[in-house]
Amino acid sequence: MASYDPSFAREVFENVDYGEEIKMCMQCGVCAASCPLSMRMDYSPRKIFVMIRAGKREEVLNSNAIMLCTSCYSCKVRCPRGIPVIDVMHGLANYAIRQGYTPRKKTAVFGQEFWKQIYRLGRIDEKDLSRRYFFADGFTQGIRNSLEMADMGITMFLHKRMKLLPERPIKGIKDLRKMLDKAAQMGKGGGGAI
Amino acid sequence: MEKKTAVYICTGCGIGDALDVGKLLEIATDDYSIPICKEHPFLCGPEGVEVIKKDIQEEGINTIIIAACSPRVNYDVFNFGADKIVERVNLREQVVWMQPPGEEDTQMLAEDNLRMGCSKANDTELPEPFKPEEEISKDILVVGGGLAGLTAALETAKAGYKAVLVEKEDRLGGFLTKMKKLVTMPYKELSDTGLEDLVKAVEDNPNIKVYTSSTVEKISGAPGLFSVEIKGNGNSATEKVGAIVQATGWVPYDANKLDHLGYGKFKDVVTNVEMEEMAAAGKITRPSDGKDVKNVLFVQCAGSRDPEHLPYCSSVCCLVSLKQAAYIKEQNPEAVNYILYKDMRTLGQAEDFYKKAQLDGNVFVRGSVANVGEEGGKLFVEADDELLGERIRIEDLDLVVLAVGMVPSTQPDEIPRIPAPEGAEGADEEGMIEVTPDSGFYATKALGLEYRQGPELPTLKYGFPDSHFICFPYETRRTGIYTAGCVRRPMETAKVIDDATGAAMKAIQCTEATSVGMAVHPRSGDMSYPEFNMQRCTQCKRCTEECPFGAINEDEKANPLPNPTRCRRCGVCMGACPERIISFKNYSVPMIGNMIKAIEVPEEDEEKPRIVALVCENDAYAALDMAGIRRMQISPYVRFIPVRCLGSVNLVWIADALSRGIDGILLMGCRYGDDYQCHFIKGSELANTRLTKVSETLDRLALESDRVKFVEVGITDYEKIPKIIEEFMETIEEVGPNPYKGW
Amino acid sequence: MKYFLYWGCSLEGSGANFLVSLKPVFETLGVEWEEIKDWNCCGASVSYAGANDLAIKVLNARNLAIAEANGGYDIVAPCSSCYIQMVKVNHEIQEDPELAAKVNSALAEGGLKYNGGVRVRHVLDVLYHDIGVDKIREKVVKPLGGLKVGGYVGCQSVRPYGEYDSVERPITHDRILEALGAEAVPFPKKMRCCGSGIFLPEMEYCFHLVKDILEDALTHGAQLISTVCPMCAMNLEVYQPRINKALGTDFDVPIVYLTQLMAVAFGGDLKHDAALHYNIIPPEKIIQSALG
Amino acid sequence: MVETQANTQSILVVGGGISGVTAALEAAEAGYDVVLIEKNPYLGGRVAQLYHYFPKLCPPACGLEIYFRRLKQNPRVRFFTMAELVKVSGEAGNYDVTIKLSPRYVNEKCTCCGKCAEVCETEIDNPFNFGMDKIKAAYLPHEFAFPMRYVLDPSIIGTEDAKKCQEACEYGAIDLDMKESTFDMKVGAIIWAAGWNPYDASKIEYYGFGQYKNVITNVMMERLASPNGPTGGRIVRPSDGKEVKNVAFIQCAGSRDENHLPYCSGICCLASMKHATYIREQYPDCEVTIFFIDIRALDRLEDFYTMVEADDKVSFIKSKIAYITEDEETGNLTVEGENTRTGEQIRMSFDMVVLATGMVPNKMNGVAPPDVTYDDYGFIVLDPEKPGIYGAGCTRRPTDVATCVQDATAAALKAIQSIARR
Repeated sequence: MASYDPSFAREVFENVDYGEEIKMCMQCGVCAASCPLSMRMDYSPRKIFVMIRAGKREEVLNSNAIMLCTSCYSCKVRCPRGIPVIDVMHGLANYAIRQGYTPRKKTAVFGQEFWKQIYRLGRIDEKDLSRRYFFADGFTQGIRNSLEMADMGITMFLHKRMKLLPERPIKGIKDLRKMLDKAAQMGKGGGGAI
Repeated sequence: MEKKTAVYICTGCGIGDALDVGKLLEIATDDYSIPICKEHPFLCGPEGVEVIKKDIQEEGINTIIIAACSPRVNYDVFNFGADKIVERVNLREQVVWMQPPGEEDTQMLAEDNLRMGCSKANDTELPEPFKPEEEISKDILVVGGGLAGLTAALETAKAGYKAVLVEKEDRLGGFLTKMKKLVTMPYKELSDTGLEDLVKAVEDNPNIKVYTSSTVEKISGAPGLFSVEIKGNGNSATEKVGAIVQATGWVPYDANKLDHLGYGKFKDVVTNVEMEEMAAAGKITRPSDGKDVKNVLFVQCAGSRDPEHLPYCSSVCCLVSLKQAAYIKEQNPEAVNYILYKDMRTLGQAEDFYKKAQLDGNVFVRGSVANVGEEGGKLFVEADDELLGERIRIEDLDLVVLAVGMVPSTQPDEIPRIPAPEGAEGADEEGMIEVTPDSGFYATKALGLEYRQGPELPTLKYGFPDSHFICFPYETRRTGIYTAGCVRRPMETAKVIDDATGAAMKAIQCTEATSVGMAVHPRSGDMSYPEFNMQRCTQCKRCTEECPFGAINEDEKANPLPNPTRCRRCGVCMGACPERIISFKNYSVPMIGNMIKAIEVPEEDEEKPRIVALVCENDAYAALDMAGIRRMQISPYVRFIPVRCLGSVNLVWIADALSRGIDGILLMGCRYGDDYQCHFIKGSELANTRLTKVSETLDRLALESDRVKFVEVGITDYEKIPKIIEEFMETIEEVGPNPYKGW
Repeated sequence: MKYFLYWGCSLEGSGANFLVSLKPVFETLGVEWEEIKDWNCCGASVSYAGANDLAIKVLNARNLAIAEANGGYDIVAPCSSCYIQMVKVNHEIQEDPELAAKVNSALAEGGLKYNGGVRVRHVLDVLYHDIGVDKIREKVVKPLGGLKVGGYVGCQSVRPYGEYDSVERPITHDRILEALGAEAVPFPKKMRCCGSGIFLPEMEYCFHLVKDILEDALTHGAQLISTVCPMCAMNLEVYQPRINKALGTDFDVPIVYLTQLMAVAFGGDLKHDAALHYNIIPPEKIIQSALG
Repeated sequence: MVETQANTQSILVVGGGISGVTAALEAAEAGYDVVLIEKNPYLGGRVAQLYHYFPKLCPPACGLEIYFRRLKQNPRVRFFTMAELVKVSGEAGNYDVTIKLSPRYVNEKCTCCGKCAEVCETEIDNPFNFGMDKIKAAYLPHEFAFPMRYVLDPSIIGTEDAKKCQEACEYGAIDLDMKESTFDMKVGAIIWAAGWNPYDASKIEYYGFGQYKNVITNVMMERLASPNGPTGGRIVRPSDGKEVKNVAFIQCAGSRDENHLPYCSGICCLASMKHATYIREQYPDCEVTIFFIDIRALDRLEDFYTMVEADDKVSFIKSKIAYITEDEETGNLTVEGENTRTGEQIRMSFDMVVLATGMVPNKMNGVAPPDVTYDDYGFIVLDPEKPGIYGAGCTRRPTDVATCVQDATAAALKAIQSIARR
C-alpha cells in the first residue's frame, strides 16, 4: 500500500518550473483527453499531478509522460483552472534530467544536443544537430542511425532544404552565453543543465 | 343581502355561432326566473362591461352571472367590487372550443353549465371576514437565538414590527458562539462571525424583547391570537403574538456512531464541531498530549451521504473543512492538510473558496476511508484513492477531523410511540407504534402547541420541518408558524440569513392577513371561513382528525373547536363531515348538491349518459381549459364542477348524483403519495381513501362501484384528458345506464 | 508597414521553401521588413530538456531587446514554433514584473535590456489583419481555380493565446486560401498536433498523429495540404514514405506552405518565387491543373 | 401616460420570473403596494419554460397557477409586461424611475380567440422554444401565458400580414399604431429580480454547439421534453427527429472554468439528472451517461442523486470532455475524455449530447444608480450600507427555484424596511 508523502509535492513546487501551478488541479482530466500522445503515456498528465500529490517521486521522474509533450498547448488552452500543463510537463522533464533520470533517453539526448548547440552557436544547425543526435549512442550506433536516415538527408539536400555551409556562431555568442549562464543560476531550483 | 341577479351571455369567440343563445336566455328567465337576462356580442369589451355596470347602477344588480369565457381569464374585467357576487359560467374553453358547433349535445352541455351557474349563484352568500373579539397581535415570536433567530427578530423589528425572542441558553448566538470565523459571500477570505454586533443590535432594539435561559412551555390559540407561555430562570411569562418563527437550529450528528472512523477510539480524532471550538478557544493542539499540530486529515461526509447514518448531504461540511484547514495554515504555514472527500460541494461563488484552499496547498484526495489507526502516537488513515486508483495510507497525522453532518433539532433521539390505531401494521405487543415524521407528535419539544393534532410541527423525512413544496418553501402545516435556518434544511450561513429574513416576512404577512380576516397561502385573500352548525354534530372527530393544518381543536366531549385564523379554507372538514354541518358562505355541501341537481338527466332511451366530474379548481380545471384552448374534443356528456380541493368533496354529493340518475362520477385531483402535489397536503389522498368507503353507499343503492372513479390529473396533463374521459365513458357503457334515471 | 522578419533556424534549412516564397509575397503586398540584427535561436522544440525555463526566456528576450532597441517594429515570425516561443515570453515578461526583472538582470550580462515594448506577430496575423484578404484578392493574377486545399493549422500558430484567431476553430488560414481562389476543405483534425519538435526522437508514436491528420484531410477531399509551420511541413511531408512503410498506408500528398500558393497565385515563377521544386512530394501538377 | 398610483410607499419589482412574482406577492399580501415589470409579453420567466422541477418532478405551471391567481385577486400589485426599467435616480425611500413599454400591437380587447394567428402567414422562430420551431408572427407566447393575450411580432408591422390580422380581429384588439412609450414614477424601494441567461454554449468552441445539430443545451432539453414544446414533448434528435438511444450530458459546460464562468452554477448537476429521468421515462432502453467533475446535490436533493444513480441505464463518469466530433453521415457524436477513475481514455459515440450550461446573471446594465455592488461575476451583493435596491433570486447567486423563492421573500422584507411607512 502506497504511503502519501507530501515532501515530493513540496520539492516540485519549489524546484520545478511552474511546479506550484498543479496545486489548482481539480482532476477533471481535460488535459489528458486533449493531449495527442496521452495514449502513449504510462501516466496521463492528470495522473502525473495526482501522483505528485501522493509523493510518487520515482514513478513521476521516470515516467515517459513528462518527455512526450509535443508542445501543442491544447491542455493549457482548455484547463478550467488555467494551469499551463505544458509548462509544468516541460519543467518536470527538465527537472528529471537534472536529477539524473532519463525517461525517453532519445528525446532527452535530442533536447540536450539541441540546447548545447544553441549554447555553442546561438542558432541551430539542423544537419549538425541530427548528426550529433545520431551519434549520441557512440560511433557504430551513430553510423547505423545515419544510414537509416541517409535517404532523408539526401532528399532534403537534393531539394535545397539543407543548409550547406556549417552554421557559424552568432556575433554576440559570448554575451549570449553569459546571459544563459546567469539565467541558469537564477532559474527555479538553481543550476542549469550545462 | 337581498339578491338582485342578472345573467349576461357573451356571443363572442364563437359562442354565438355554436349555441342557441336564445334558448339559454329562456332557461335563465323561465327556470330560474332571473329578472335581467341579456346577450352581448363582446361582453368583455368596454361596451359589454358598460351594459353590466349600467344595470348595477340603475337596476341595483348585485349578483352577476356571466356566461362566457373561463373564470381564469378576464377576472379583472368582470370584477365589480367586493360587494357583488360574480358567478362565471364557462361556455367557451369548456364548451364551444371542445364541442362541435350547433350539435344538440353541445347545446345541452351549455344549458347544464348555465343551470349550475344559476343554482350556484343562488346559493352563494358574500363572505364576511372573520373578526375575533380579542385584538389581533402583529408581534412575532422567534424561538431560538442563533444566527437564524437573531436575524429573524432583527429583520422583523427593522420593518417596524415587534419581536419576542426566546433562547434556551444563557447567551444569544447559538452555534455562532462556538465559531472562530465564517466563510460567506464573497467567499474569498475568512470573515468574522459578527456575533457581538448582531447580538448588540438585537438587545438594543426597543422592538425586540429577549428571553434567555428560557424555553417555550406551551402555545395556545391561533395566528393573530397566540398566547405563549415562556418558562425560564425560575419564573414564567406570557406573551401574546400573531405569528411564530421556529429557528431552533441543529445538532451535530453523534460521532459516537462513527467508531469505524476512530472516534472515541483515538483522542486525536475529533469532530469538526470540536475542532471549531478548539480554534475559537485559541490554539489548535493535539487533544491527546496538547502538542502542536502539523499534519491534519479531514474526513468529509463523516456520517453524511451514508444510508447507515445520514442519507442526505449536510451541505456545509465542505466549506467548513476548507475553513478549518485555513485555521491550521494560519497557525503553521508549514502544516499539511489532507481533505478526503467524495465530491467537493462548493456551490455558486463558493467555488472561489475551494480555489483558495487549493492555492494554500491543501491536499485533496477523492476517496473513502478504509481504516483509521494509530502508530507511535500518530494517527494514520487508509483510504481508497479514487483518482490514484489504489489503496493508500496517510501517516504521521496529528489530527483527524470528522466532518460530521447536521441533524435538525426537531429530530427526536428516540422516536415517540403512541397507541396504534385499528389495524395499523408494526404495532408492538403493548399495541404501541412509532409515530411518523409527518405527525405533530413526532418532533422534539420546541413549541408545545396546544393543538389537537400534536404539540409540534409535522416534519418531512429525516425530521426537518421543511416545506414539501418547491414553489412554496415556507409552507408548513401549521398556519402562521414558519421555520428558518438549519432546523429546516442544512444550509450555510449566507443562506441562513436570507432564509430567516424570508421567514420573518411570512410571519409578518400572516399577521397582516389575519388582522383583516384574510386567508394565507394558498387561498391568500379568501375572506370565507367554515362555520359549524354544532347542534347536529355527532362528535365523530373526522373534521378534527382530517384537517391538514390542525386547525380544529376538540373539547373533552370531542366537540370540534374551530380556529378560523388557522384555517386555509380548503374545505377538507366540509368534505369529511357526514352530518354536513360545516359550510362556507360561498361554498357548501348543499350548494354543490344543488348544482348536481340542476343537471338535466335525459331518459334512458335517449342514450345520453351523464357524468359529473368534480375537479380540482387549481390544476385539473386549468388543464381542461388548456384542452379547450388546444381545441381538443371530449365527450359532451360530462359536466365539470370545480371544487376548492378534492378533499372538500362530500360523499353525499355522490349519493345525490347517483340517486338522480347520473351514470358516473369522476374525481379529478392532484397527485398524492410521497411526491404529492395537492396544495392542501392531504386533500386528494383523503378523497381517494373516502372513495373506498363509498362502495357501501353504492351497495345501499345497488349500484356498481365502477361508476365512481378517482384519477390523478396534473395541470399539464391536458394531452391525457380526452383519453381519461374516453376510458371512463367506456366503463360506463359497460355497466350500463343508471337504473335510477327518471325517478 | 514595416516589420522585423524573424525567420529562425529552420527556414534557412528544412523550411527553406517557406522563406523563399515568403519574400516575393511580402514584396507583392508591399510589406517592408528587415532582419533582427544577429538574432539567435528561439529555443523551441525540446530545448527544455537542456535548459530551465528562465534560460529559454532570456534567449527570446535577447531577440526582443535587440528589436526594441532598433526601431521596435512588430516582429513577424513565419515559423509557428518561433512565434509561440517569442509571443509567450513576451506576454509573461509584460504581465509579470518580477520575471521581467530577472530576465533583465540576465540580459544585463550582455548589456541588453527589454522593456516589453515590442509586439510579436505570426505571419498569418499580419497577412489577415494588417494586409487583409481583400488586398490579397486584388493581387491574385492566377486564381487557384477551385484547388481543394486542406488548410492545416496545427497547434502553435494560434494556441494558446488566440491573439488573432480562434484557438479551437481558426479561420484566417482558410479565408486566405479562399482569397487565392482555392477551396479550403474543412477537416476537423486541422487543429490536431503533428508531433512537432519531438517527431524525430518519437517517430513511431508521431507517425500515427500524421496519419490521422493526412487521412482526415484526404477523406474531406483535400488535393494538397498547406501549412504555415516548417515543423508541420517537415513532419507531414518528409516522413510520408516512412509512414507508408510503417503503417501500410500509401500517402503521397503534397505539403506546401501557404506562401508558396500565394506566390503562385500572385503570378510568381513556380521555381524562383514559389520554390515548388523544393518540395519533396511534387505539388506542381496539381497546382498547374488548377491554374488550367 | 400610464397611471400606476405608485409613490414613495411603493416597491418596484423588476422581473416577472418566479423570484419577481414572489417578491411582489409577498410584499403585496402584507399590505404594501407593488409595481411589477417584466420584459417578456408574459409572466413566469424561465420556470415557465421548464417541463418539471427537481426533485419532485412536478410541473411548474401548477405553482404558477396559484401565483397568478394570487396576483389576479390582489389589487395591491400592478404589473406590466413588455416593460423594462431604463432609468433610476434618487435614493432609498425616494427613487425616480423610468419604465419603457414596448408595443404589443394587441390591446386589452383581445379575447384570445386566435383569429389573427389563423390568417397570419409570416412565421418566426419561436422564442419560447429557443427557436427550435416556428410560430405565426401573431401568437400567444404559450398556453399558460399570463396574461392570456396575443402578441404581434414587430417584424410584420407595416406589412400586409399585419393588416390581415387586424381585419381578422372581430374585437378591434389589434392596434398597429402602438408605439414604444415610457413613463416615470416614484418608488421607495427596488427589487432587482431580472434573472439570468444561459451561458452562450457556442463560446465553448470545442463542443461544437451551433455547428453540430445534435449538441443541445440543458435549457433546450426542457423544451424538448415539454408537452407544449417544439416536439410535443417527444425527446428526439434535432438533426433527424429520430428517437434517442444513447445520450450524453456534459456537466460544467462553461461553469467552474477560468476561461468561461469561474463559479459553479449550482443547479446543473440536478438539472441533468432530472433530464435523465425525462429520457428514461420516454425510452426504457435509452442509455444515459453523465460526465461530471463533482456531483453537487445538496441537502435532501442527495436523495434524488441516489435515485437516479440507482438506474442501471444511467452512468456517471468523472471526466471533463475535451472533444466532440460529429459523424457527418449519421449526425452521431463522438466524445473524447479521460475516465479519471480508471485512467482510461474515453471515446464514446452518442446520438445526442446535452451541454449543462450555467447561469449568467442579468445586471442592471446602464440603469443602475451608483449604490449597487456586484461581485466579480456580476451577481448583486447585499450590502447593509446600501439599502433601497435589493437583488433577488439568480441575480444574487446561481441557484434553484426553492432558494429563489426564499430569497425573493427575504428581498420583499428588505424592501419593506426601506420604504418610508412605519
